[in-house]
Formats: sequence, structure tokens, C-alpha cells
Amino acid sequence: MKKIEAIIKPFKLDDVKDALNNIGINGMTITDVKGYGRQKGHKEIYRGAEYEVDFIPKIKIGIIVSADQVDAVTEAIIAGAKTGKIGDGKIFVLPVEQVIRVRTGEKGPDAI
Amino acid sequence: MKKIEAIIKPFKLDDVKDALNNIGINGMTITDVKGYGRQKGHKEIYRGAEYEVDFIPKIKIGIIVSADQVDAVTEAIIAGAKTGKIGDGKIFVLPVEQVIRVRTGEKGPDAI
Amino acid sequence: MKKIEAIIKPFKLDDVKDALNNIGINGMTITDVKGYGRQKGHKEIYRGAEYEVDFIPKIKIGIIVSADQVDAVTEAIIAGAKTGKIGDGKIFVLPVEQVIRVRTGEKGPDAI
Amino acid sequence: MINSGDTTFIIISAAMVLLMTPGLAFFYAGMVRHKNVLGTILQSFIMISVISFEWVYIGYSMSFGPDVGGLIGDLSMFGLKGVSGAPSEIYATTIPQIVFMIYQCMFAVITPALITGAFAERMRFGPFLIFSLFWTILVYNPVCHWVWGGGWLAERGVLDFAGGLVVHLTSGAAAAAAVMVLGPRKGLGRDKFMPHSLPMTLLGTGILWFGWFGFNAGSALAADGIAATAFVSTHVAGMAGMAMWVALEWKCYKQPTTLGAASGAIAGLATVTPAAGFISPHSAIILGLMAGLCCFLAVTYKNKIGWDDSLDVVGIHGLSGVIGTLGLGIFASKAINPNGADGLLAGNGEFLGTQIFGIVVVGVYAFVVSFILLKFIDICCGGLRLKPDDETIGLDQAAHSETAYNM
Amino acid sequence: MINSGDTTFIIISAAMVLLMTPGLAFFYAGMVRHKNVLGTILQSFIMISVISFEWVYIGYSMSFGPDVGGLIGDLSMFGLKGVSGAPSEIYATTIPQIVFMIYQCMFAVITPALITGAFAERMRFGPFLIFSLFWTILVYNPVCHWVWGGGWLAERGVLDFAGGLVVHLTSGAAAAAAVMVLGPRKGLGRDKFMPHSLPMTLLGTGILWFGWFGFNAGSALAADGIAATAFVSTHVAGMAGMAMWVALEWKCYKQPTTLGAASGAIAGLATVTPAAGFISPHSAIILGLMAGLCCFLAVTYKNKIGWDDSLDVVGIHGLSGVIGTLGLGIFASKAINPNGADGLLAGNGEFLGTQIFGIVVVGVYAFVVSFILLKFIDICCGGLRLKPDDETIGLDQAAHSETAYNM
Amino acid sequence: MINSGDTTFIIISAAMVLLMTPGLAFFYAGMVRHKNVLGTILQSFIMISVISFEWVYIGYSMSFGPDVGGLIGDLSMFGLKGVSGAPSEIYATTIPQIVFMIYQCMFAVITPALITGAFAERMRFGPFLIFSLFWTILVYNPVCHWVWGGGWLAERGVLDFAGGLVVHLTSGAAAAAAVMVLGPRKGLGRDKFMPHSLPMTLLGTGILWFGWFGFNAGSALAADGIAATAFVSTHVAGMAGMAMWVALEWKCYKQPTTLGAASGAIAGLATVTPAAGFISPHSAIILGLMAGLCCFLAVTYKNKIGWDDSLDVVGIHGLSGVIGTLGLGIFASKAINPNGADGLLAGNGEFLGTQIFGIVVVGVYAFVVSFILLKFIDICCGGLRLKPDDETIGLDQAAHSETAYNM
Ligand SMILES: Nc1ncnc2c1ncn2[C@@H]1O[C@H](COP(=O)(O)OP(=O)(O)O)[C@@H](O)[C@H]1O
Ligand SMILES: Nc1ncnc2c1ncn2[C@@H]1O[C@H](COP(=O)(O)OP(=O)(O)O)[C@@H](O)[C@H]1O
Ligand SMILES: Nc1ncnc2c1ncn2[C@@H]1O[C@H](COP(=O)(O)OP(=O)(O)O)[C@@H](O)[C@H]1O
Repeated sequence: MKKIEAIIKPFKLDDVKDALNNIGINGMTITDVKGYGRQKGHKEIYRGAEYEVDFIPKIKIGIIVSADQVDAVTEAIIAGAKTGKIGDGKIFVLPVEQVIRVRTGEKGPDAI
Repeated sequence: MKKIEAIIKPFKLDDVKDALNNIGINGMTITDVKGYGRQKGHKEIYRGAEYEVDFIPKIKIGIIVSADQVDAVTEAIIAGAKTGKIGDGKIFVLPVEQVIRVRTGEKGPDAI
Repeated sequence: MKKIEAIIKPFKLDDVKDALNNIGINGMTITDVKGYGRQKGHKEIYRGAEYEVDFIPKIKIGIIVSADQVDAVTEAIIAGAKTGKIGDGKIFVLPVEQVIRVRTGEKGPDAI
Repeated sequence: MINSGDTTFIIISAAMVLLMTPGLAFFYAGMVRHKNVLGTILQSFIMISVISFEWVYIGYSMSFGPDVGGLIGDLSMFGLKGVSGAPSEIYATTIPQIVFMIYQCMFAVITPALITGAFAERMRFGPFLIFSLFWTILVYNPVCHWVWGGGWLAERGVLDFAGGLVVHLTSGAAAAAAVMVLGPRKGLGRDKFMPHSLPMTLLGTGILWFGWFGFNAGSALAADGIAATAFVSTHVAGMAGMAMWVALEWKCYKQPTTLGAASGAIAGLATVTPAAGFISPHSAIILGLMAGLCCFLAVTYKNKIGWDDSLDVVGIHGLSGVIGTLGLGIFASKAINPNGADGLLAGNGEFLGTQIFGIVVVGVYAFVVSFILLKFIDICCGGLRLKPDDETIGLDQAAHSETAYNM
Repeated sequence: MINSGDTTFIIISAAMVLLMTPGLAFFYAGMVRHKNVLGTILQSFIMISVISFEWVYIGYSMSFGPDVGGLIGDLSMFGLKGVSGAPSEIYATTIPQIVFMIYQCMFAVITPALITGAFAERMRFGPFLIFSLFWTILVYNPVCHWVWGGGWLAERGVLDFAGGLVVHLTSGAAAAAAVMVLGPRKGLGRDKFMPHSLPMTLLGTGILWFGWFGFNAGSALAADGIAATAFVSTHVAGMAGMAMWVALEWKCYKQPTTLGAASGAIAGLATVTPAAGFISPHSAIILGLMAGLCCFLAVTYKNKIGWDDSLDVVGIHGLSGVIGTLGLGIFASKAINPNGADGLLAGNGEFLGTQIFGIVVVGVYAFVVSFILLKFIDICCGGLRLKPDDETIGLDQAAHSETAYNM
Repeated sequence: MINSGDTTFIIISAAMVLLMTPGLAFFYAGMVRHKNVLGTILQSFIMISVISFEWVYIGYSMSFGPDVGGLIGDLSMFGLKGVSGAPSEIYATTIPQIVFMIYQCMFAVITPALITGAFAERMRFGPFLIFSLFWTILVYNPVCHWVWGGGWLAERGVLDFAGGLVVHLTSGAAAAAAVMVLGPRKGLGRDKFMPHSLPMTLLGTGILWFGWFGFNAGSALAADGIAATAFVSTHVAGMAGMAMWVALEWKCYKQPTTLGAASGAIAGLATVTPAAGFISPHSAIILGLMAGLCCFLAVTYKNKIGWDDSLDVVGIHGLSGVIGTLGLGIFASKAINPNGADGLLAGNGEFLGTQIFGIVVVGVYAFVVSFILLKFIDICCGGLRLKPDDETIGLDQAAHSETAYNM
């Protein structure tokens, strides 16, 4: 099994969720994160003091899938998250050795 | 070493923490996350506009342990987190290649 | 490629970011997390009711780098994050199998 | 002669009405998404500055200055000329005229602020300022003159105790025009426009209720039995509006909500405004119940048709102005206020007709002028709406380089 | 005859007391967990609607209507019959009776709202409404009549300037009954019941302090020297309560806290309430210090015995009502208020006895009726408490389908 | 003789000024980082307790007691001796003296609270209390006596309607001293000191504006034409300050900000304070515009030189006190207030000189005494500043064992 971590723009979450639902992915965990990268931040001004804010709000989606679903899932995420502008984000694939469902104790792909 | 990621119901955190303490696990990192899965969300109503809220607050616990502790830890988490109802969450085990303690520079199991 | 996860003290973020920038790392994702470990929490008092708060605010930095950068990055993080006091945090290295840039579809090291 | 009790009453009432504008800011800002909080707050706060300027220079004179053909006050009191610590001979004769002037100023300030709920989360700041300023000149001042400044509607016998026509209907009609001209927010029907902080909205509700006593009771312009009646009517209408809305939610959605309680209260308070000093408490309760019912239905219906009056200015304020003005036509009683009128129930159906006439005139006038004004500004000032990307980013960052919460 | 100064004073005071209910809502809601914020706020806000209804129809008449056997007012003023812009012949003779009525309404509204702190985070909304309504009818109105409406306690010479017995002790006794009937919150002693937003609690404190001037000074019912005395007593008691609580925290916990400062202030303000217009400022300072000391100890003790009076209604409001009423028995002085009484220190120990009698009667009556009423509703209405799962989810979502903060 | 209208006016004004201290707490606390929210709020709230104590025992007597050599009041009114429900023969002769006393108390409370913005986020609580208490005794009371209590500056003809010298300049000068003695916050120039909650700051702004009417209009001490003038001047100066600041931001930074609007409003309101009842509305508008301009420049300049007056007490309050007092020297007019003076524009340049003299005396005196006092406390009380680690952790946890938001 694999863990897919995708960093996306927050307002694209619904699109990504729909795209994933369409290919039968119905489980995921999301986290509010802040990203730093090529995309430029913005300036904020408080009584004339200017601050460069360079960590940009992003959403991280974590999905555990079986190895054969990785390509479909990454494609779905790209389909949902892409705007074509800098800062669209990244997808990382990590190996997962075991998955367990707390409620039933099921292990492996059954647990997803 | 392994990274154990557990998604649990927020109000079960104290139980899980206690269960882990009982088996000698005294380090962990938690994150507020939102989960999507079998557990149904709820409806919210604002001046007659109904919104389906399907991301449910969860807590993600991240624990790095040596490989031989994995089973004990997952059992402890299950013991603490289980309610038997849908949405109890999942445990994922990922491989970890290196651990370093910032303060001392210690590496590997000593760093945990 | 590798994923480096570092748990650090929140007020050290700017130092770590600068140290990373200095060695040419210009992308990362950060998350507000809470840590539990050797560092003692604090007591809070509300109308005489004392509560032990033992989850301490930390920041988790996630950086994907190619394998050969791991040492430089961990050193930079340590340089930025170290205060020498308990609770400075930890660095974990996890294997990553694939990286994709959403905007372009680039894969592997090019995507970082 | 100046009466210190009355003067205190209107001075404090003016302060309370001033506080309503921040109250409204929070009432509204609690309902927007967190990226638009500051922009929304500022749209109300800045009115305190812009409209007060307008008012002390020309607004007061246009509204309450010597009448020109029933249509408008002349500018003989430009820049408060002749407005001093001495009482006016016409208005509020027991208090310094300058107190009357500033009390009325607070009404002029909050009226365009009310409109902002209609185009929340999507209007550019510059065009918004231009619109609000000219709207006050072209809509608020004339209507204020017609109804309160001895203009032609007052001559015709149209009554409005504290602003059902002058404040709520004008702003509601303008809101309708704004919804039509600006169109819905990006993502309507798909994104979740959930209030970012209902405690903030409830804070606004509490402040508004408090201030409304200054708004309605103060409109008696003296601390007398009429003020007392208006105070009580105000309170019981708010209470009834809240009860009705909560009851309807309970029935329709199985659960009452906090926002529903707040919405019903505001509907009740707004509805009783034109009638407060002219009707009995019982009539005020009925008006409050009607307000809760009608506004609840209006808001529900709005959600069905995808009309993006974001914070329900039409469905709550505009509609309340109409119901209250009609209600006054029905329930008005000279037994309560000898300077008022008898309404339908007191056997005087004609007065109801007069009130309907007032509603139509003010509603149509306000809507048409607002619509033209918005279109005009849209064309001349580079567009009323935020650029789509800015709308996504939100007003706070895109228009003000600020973030509401840095936690 | 109507005095415009007095009328203004009570009208504005009424508005200020109204504002206390939202103030209380925030004071309380800041202390609950974030999943119960809206439910807690609504428990206060909805009282404005429910209790005002009760009051204008029967409450005012039961409380201040013509006396029946010293026990209750008759219903001859049902639906405000005869309550108009003319002054009452008995109460507040210089202001419109309807102003007196609405001013008293605000007291009736906030009293059951005070009780909600005792059963915070665990009571069902429907049974809560039923309880509050009947509690007002069965406890508040009678006690109000006994003490302020010319009833038997007034006859006996029991004094209560602005509500130590009528407001604070009745609600405190009801709170004690509620704690016993409902039992502790799930997880008491294990979970952390930390306030979700102390700034919100401090906001409530500020609003309450402001409103308390209307509550206490306004209870003089005229803008005279007594009102002035009551105003000053109120302020200095709040100041003294805050100082004492902060000092004790500093001594016992090495650090003063913000919540401690707020709690001490409220304790001081509540304690001086029954005495405000009858005692000297120095006595008020002593009362404030006593309030800080006793309430601090009570709250500390509560934490030890696991008695889940969640937001300390008994330990702060109830106890304050007792201390203040006793304190009045000690410090009352006709030199300060000729219409008051002389207390123990002025050589009149009997008056202290009278006050103790008042405390026992009101405390026992309020406790017993509240207890029976709660038990009764618990049985007849499907339980007072939320289901355990709903208690875990929280009031906002489980009972109102809302979320306080969507950030 | 007691006038009920005037008494009501000052009682309610006192309540409004009391509310300003919580208002200030929120205005300031919104601008600090979230780890210092409660500590900042408490620094204002606790003044209500500490300074009120000081005031009722010695402060009132020192300020308004029988004059000793033009320098200070004697202590013959220690503990409010002789201060009762009867009017004073000297001050506010139509209201109970005790009302005058408590009204002035509220001014004494907020003045040291204003200073806290200068050393926000870095001062220890104990030394802060000691400083505030002695500062009030050594700076506030004497200056108050000199200007308002019949002292030598009053004799010289220095005028200050509602506290440009007594409140704003004293606190601004103390703030300057505090910035110099305490030094900048850790991380200045590197860390981001972004406001943690601008909605909280805007809430404070709204409350402050509301309360300012009690502060300035109430300073007429009667509900008359002067109060009316002061009310209007206050409002239009706030409006003008806001407009100017927003306009400058728009020009300099391409975007107006919410904090800018709030800052400009406060600058305008503070600036008009000494002049409110002595000048025409037009002059008030000019003062408001000047306030917006000068304070904007001051704050911008401060950012350039790394002077850590954290929340701009010097640049906004202190400077406003100066501009307003100067402005009074220029714009004062006996046509507006016969008890006032004629200023430069009315041909009386001498009066401007007198005002400048007042500014220099008060400014220098307040700065020097504050500086010495701070140094003294720094040495004797184990340091004014938080330990560096505590500063990193933040006041809330390090000094009060609390957390503002538990979400
Ligand atoms: N090396 C990295 N490690 C972890 N996260 C990264 C890395 N580089 C970028 N990111 C994340 O991806 C987001 C988008 O990256 P950015 O360089 O701004 O644009 P793009 O995705 O178009 O290349 C960043 O905001 C950050 O959250
Ligand atoms: N495929 C997945 N990848 C990542 N997280 C998942 C996945 N499936 C479920 N989760 C997480 O686990 C939580 C519980 O899952 P759910 O399907 O609701 O119930 P259960 O754990 O009882 O099967 C979800 O809220 C989500 O956070
Ligand atoms: N076994 C672990 N797994 C995951 N995170 C851990 C673990 N142990 C510690 N941490 C994280 O590292 C942080 C610092 O650890 P701590 O033991 O307090 O001090 P130190 O880093 O100096 O050893 C903790 O707050 C926690 O977030």
C-alpha cells in the first residue's frame, strides 16, 4: 500500500474530493498546512509596518491506497487541483507497510 | 524504525495517550485533521440554507518507534481509541530511515 | 527521494527557514502540531481548577529532497532549531517513491 | 427652551445609534467567510466617516432645511450654518438643534451600511464608497426630506416613526438593485458560505438591540410617554420576531438555531421601527410575529431561487420596512399617540392607503435610482466587482493587505 | 408628574440592563468548550424572548399588580391592562408606568439566564425553555412580589435594593437544585474544561459592569442622590471584589489570572446589588472585599468536592446574594438613605434578623420549587440531559446544527 | 440644586467612560500577538480596581480638594469625606458631588491604562501595578489638579476641555519614558508583530467611540448647548481623522486598511478632546484632519527608527494631546463657549502661548517623573521586564497561567 500526500490550494479541495469520489476513493484525511515555494507570498501592512507573509495557506490531503491505485489517484488529484498557475502544489507517494482499522482490527487493503 | 500514524476521534485522545504511556511510549506528535470516510457527516443550517459538512474533526497521532514496538503500540492505540462505532479511525505504519534528536544530534533509536 | 519531517519549537521557524534557504532549499510545507515528550508542559489555573497541559505547540516542517541532500538539510535544521534545551525536537527521514508537480505533471527530482 | 432631560435623552440616544454601526459591522462580519471579515467590517465603519462628512455639509440641509417644492431641503444650512446650541423652531424644540442634527446623522450613517450585506464578499472598496456617498445624496436625503423634513409625503400624511421607509425600505430596495447588478458570489450553490463566527454575529445582535432603543425611543425626540411607548414596542417586537423565527425553524428543521434567533430579533426590531411610537404594545407583538414569519419565508425562498442577497438585506430589512409601514397603516391609533393617526382597525382605511402609497413611492424611487447609480458606477469606475482571483483570495488580503486573525 | 430627567434615566437604564443579557451570554460562553459556545449564548438570548412574553402578559401583573394576601399580585394588569404612559401611583411616580414595567422586565429576563451557568454544556434546549418559563412564574414572580411588589416580606421589612434576593439568591438556589438534579458533565475530573475564549468572557465582564450601573443605580427609579450612591457603591464593590480575588490568587497560586479578576469583579458587583442604595461607599468596599474572599473560597472548595456547578452560579451569584443581603443588615444606614433602614452597626440588630429571615425564606422557597420543577420536567419531558453522544458532540452541532467558528 | 436631567447625563456618561477601559483593552489586545492577549486585557481591566481604590481614598482629594499653593489638593476629602449626594459648591453644581467624583474616577482609571500600549508584550505584572499606582499619585493627580482642580495652570488660563493635557499628554509622555526605559521587544525588526485579531481591535474602536461621547460631552457636566457642541465636535473629529488616515494609506500604500481607519478615528477623537466644548464643528473637523495626518506620519516615522512604542501611545495619544491643545489655542472661540477663551484666529495669540506653556509644563513634568519612577521601580522591584524566556512564551502563560483561546 501507498500513502499519497498532496499539497493543494484550499479552494480546490471540493474539486479534488469530487474527482476522487468519481474513481471510487471514499476515504481521506486533510490537514491545514502552510506552504513555502515558488509561489510568492503577499505583503501585509499594519500602521505602516510592512510584513512579507511567505507561508501560504494550503491543504494537505493524505490518502492511503493500494499500490495499483496510485496512478489513478494522482491523476484525479491533478485533474481536480490544477489551475495552471504557480503554487498548484505537489503530490508525494510514500510506502506504507501496514494499515489497520481501529474499529474492526482488519488489516491491509481491507482496512481502507 | 517505523512511523505509526493513527487517525482517531478527538475525545479519545486522552485514553490513547494513557494506553501508550502504560506501555512506555512517552513521545508523540499530534495534529488536528479532518477526516472523510464511511462515517457520515452532519447537516448545518444557516437561515434555511443547508450545508452538508462531511469532513469530520479527527486527531492524527504520529509516533516514531523501533520496529519491535509496532505491535504493542498499535494494540495500545486500538485499546484506547475503539468505540466500536463507524469512524473510529485507522492506523498506518510507514518505514522510517533515520531519526535525529535536534538537541543532541543523537541518531537512531537513541533519539526517540 | 526522501521526506524529512522535523518537529521544532515554533519561534525557531524563521531561523530554520533561513538556514534552509542558505543551502538552497526553497520549498517546504509546515503544520501546526502539538508535541508530547520529555519537555514538561505547564499548569493552567481557571477559578482554582488546575489543569496540566502537556501537549506543547510545535511546528512540523515537511521537506521533500533528493537523497543526497538529506545530510545537508538535517544539519541546517539542527543549526536553525537548536537551543540546547529539552524539547528542541526531532528530525525523521522517510523514503519517498514518487514526487509529482501538479501544475506541470513533472515527476521525480524535477518536481521539487 | 432647552430641557436637560430631553437633551440628555437625545444625546445618549445619538451615542447609542452611533454604536449600532459597529454593531451592524459585527452582525454582518460574523456571517461572512473568514477571508472577508475585515473588508465587511470596514464597509460599515467607513460610513461613519464618509456619510458624516456628507451630512454635516449638505445632508442635513437637504433633509431638514427649508423645503423646496416638497421635494428637498435647500442648502441654506450648508455646513451647519445656523445650526447651533439653540433649539430648532420646527424639530425637537426642547433640545439644541445641533443635537437633533447629529442624532439624525447617525441614521444617515447606518442606512448605506445596511446595504452592504447585499453585496458582501464581492464589491470593490472604491466604487463602494462612491456608490454610498451618491446614494445618500440621491436617495437617502430626498426620502428623508419627503417623510421627515416636511416634504410631500409628510404632507400627504405618510407616517414613519423611526425609519421603516427612510432607513429600511430605502436600503432594502437598494440592496435588491445591488444583487441584480452585481450578480451572485463565485461558487454560489457549490461552495459553503457558512458564517465564520456566529458569536460575532450574536455580539452584533446584542449591540443592535441595545442601540435600537436609542433609534426608536429616541425618535420621540423627548423623554415622554411616546418615547416610553416606542421603547416598549421595540422590545416586544424583537422578542416576538425571535420567538416566531425560532418556532418556525423548530418546526421546519427540527432544531432552532442561534442565527435564527438573531435573525428573527432583527426582523422584529426592524419591522416595528416605523410604527414604534404610534401603536400599542399588542400591535407591536403582532408586527413582530409577522416579521418573524414573513422574513423567515422570504429568506427560505431566496435560498431556493439562487438570488444572492448575501446577508439578506432585502429579505430582512427591506421586507421589514414594508411590513412595518403597512402594519402602521393597520394598527395606528391616536389613543396611543395623538400626533399620530388612526389606522384601519381604528376605522380609518384611508390611512392604510396612504401608507401603501408611501411604500410604493419610496420603494420604486429607491430601487430605480440605486439601479441606475450602480450601473453608472460599474461602467465609469472600472467595475463594481472584485476580480475573480481577488474574490477567491478575499477582501481582507486583496483589498486591504490585512489578515483578520493571526493565531 | 412625569420628569424628563428621571424618565431618561430609567429608559437608558432599561436599555443597559437589556444589554446585560448578551453580556452574560458572552461571560458564560467564553468559559465553555468551543463545541458549546452557541448553545450557551442562545440559552441567554432566548430568555429575552421567552421571559419578556411571560412578563408583559402575566409576570408584571403577578409581581407588581394589586396584592393578594401578601403572596402574589393579581392578574388585573394581564397583558399590560392599564399600564400606559402615565405614571403608576405606587411605583416610580415620576416616570411612565410602562417604563417601570419594561425596566423590571429586563430583570426578569436576566434572572433565569443566570441559572444557565449551572447546567452549562449538558441540558436539552426544550426542557430548558419549559423550566425557565415555569421557574419565572413559580419562583421569580412571587419572590419579586414579596420583596418589591408590596408582598409579605416587604411588609416584614426585608430590603433588597436591586435584586440580591430577587435576582441573585433565587437564581443561585435554582442553580444548586439544577446541579443536584442534572449531575456533573461527562468527563468531570478527567477531561479539561478549559474556557474556550477568555477574551469573550472579559468582553462579557465589561458589558456586565456597564449594564450593572443601570441595574443598581436605575433601581433608585429617579436620577437623585440615591441613584448616585448606588452608582458609586456598585463601582467600588466591583473594584474591591476584583482586587481581593486577584490578591488571593496571587497568594495561593503565585499568579493572578484574568478570569480571577473577572470573577472577583462580578462577585463584588453581585454582592453590592441588594445594598447599593442603602449603604455608604465604605461599606460597599467592605462588601466587595468580602465577596471576593467568600466566592473565591466557595469556588475553590467546589473544585475539591466535584460538585459540577459548571460556571459557578451558586458559588458566585447565589453566595453574593446572601452576603450582600446580610451585609445590608449590618451596614444599612438611614443617614445614607432615609427610606432605607438602620442596620446592625447603626445599633439595629433586629434588621439583620429580618434580612436573615428573608434569605432563609427566599433561599428555601427557590431551592425547593426549582428542585421539584426540574424533577417534574425531567420525568415528563423525556429527560433534562442531553444524550451522552450529543454531550460529546456538543450543543452547537447536536442541538442547533451550527458551528460557532468556521475558520 | 440637583437637576435630574444633568444628573442622568453624568451618571450615564460615567458608565460610558467606564466602558472605555474594556474598550481600550480590546483595542490594544487585538493588536498584540495571541500569546499576550490576556495579559494585555488585564493591564487595562486591573486599572479599574487599582486606580479606583486610589481615587476614592486620595486621588479625588488630591485632584479636586481644597487647593494648596496651586500645586495639589489637600487631603481633607480623604476617603470621600464630605463627598455626598449633595452637589459640590465649585464643580458641577447641578449634580450630586459623588457623581462628579465617580465620573472623574473613570478618567483616572483609563489614563494609566492608555500607557500600557507602550510597553505591551514585555512588562512584568507586579512592577506594572506599582508603576501605575504611583504614576497616578505623582503625575495624574497633580496635573489634574493644576488644570481642572483650580491649580496654577488653570489660574494661568490653560484650558483643557476633557483631557488633552490631563489624559492624553500625560499618558503619552509616560509612554515615551517607558519605551526608553524598557527598550524594544525581543525580535523587533525580525519577528512579525502582526495583530492577532483586528476584529477585536475594531470592537474596541467602536466601544471607544461610543464611550468618548460620555468622555467629551459629559465634560460639560450638564446637558446643555456646550455638551451638544462637544458631542458634535467629537463625532466630526473622529470622522475626519478616519478619513485622513485612510486617504493617506490609499495614497502611500495603494490600499486603505481597517487598522488605519481605526487608528485615524482614535487619533481624531483624542485630538479633539481638549477642545471639544470650546470650538466650532468646523474647527473640530480641521483638528481631526490634522490628527489623521500627523499621527499617520508619526507612526510611519516610528517604524523607520525602530522605536518600539508597541501600540503607538506616543504617536497617537501623546501627539493628539499636543495637537488638540495647540488647536484649542488657535480655534477657541467665546462665541461657541462664553466660559472658554478666544484663540489665535479670534485675534488672541496670547492664549495660544498659554496653551503652549501648558503643553511644555505637562509634557516635561509627566515625562521626567515617569522616567524616574520607572528607573526606580526597575532597580527596586527586580526589573520591569519579563525574562526573555517568558517573553517568548508570552504573558498569558508566563504571567497568568492561562491561554486566551482553547479551540
Ligand atoms: N520541497 C518541498 N517539500 C515539501 N513541500 C513542498 C516542497 N516544495 C513545494 N512544496 C509545497 O508545494 C507548494 C507549492 O509549491 P510552489 O513551489 O509554490 O509551486 P508549484 O507547486 O507550482 O511548483 C508549496 O506551497 C509547499 O507547500
Ligand atoms: N483511505 C484513507 N486514507 C486516509 N485516511 C483515511 C482513509 N480512509 C479513512 N481515513 C480516515 O479514517 C477516518 C475514519 O474512517 P471511516 O471510514 O469514517 O470509519 P472507519 O475507521 O470506522 O472505517 C476518516 O475520517 C479519515 O480521516
Ligand atoms: N516518539 C516520538 N514520535 C513522534 N514525535 C515525537 C516522539 N518523541 C518526541 N516527539 C516530538 O518531539 C518533540 C520534542 O521531544 P522532547 O522529548 O520533548 O524533547 P527532545 O527533542 O529534546 O528530546 C515532542 O514535543 C514531540 O512533538
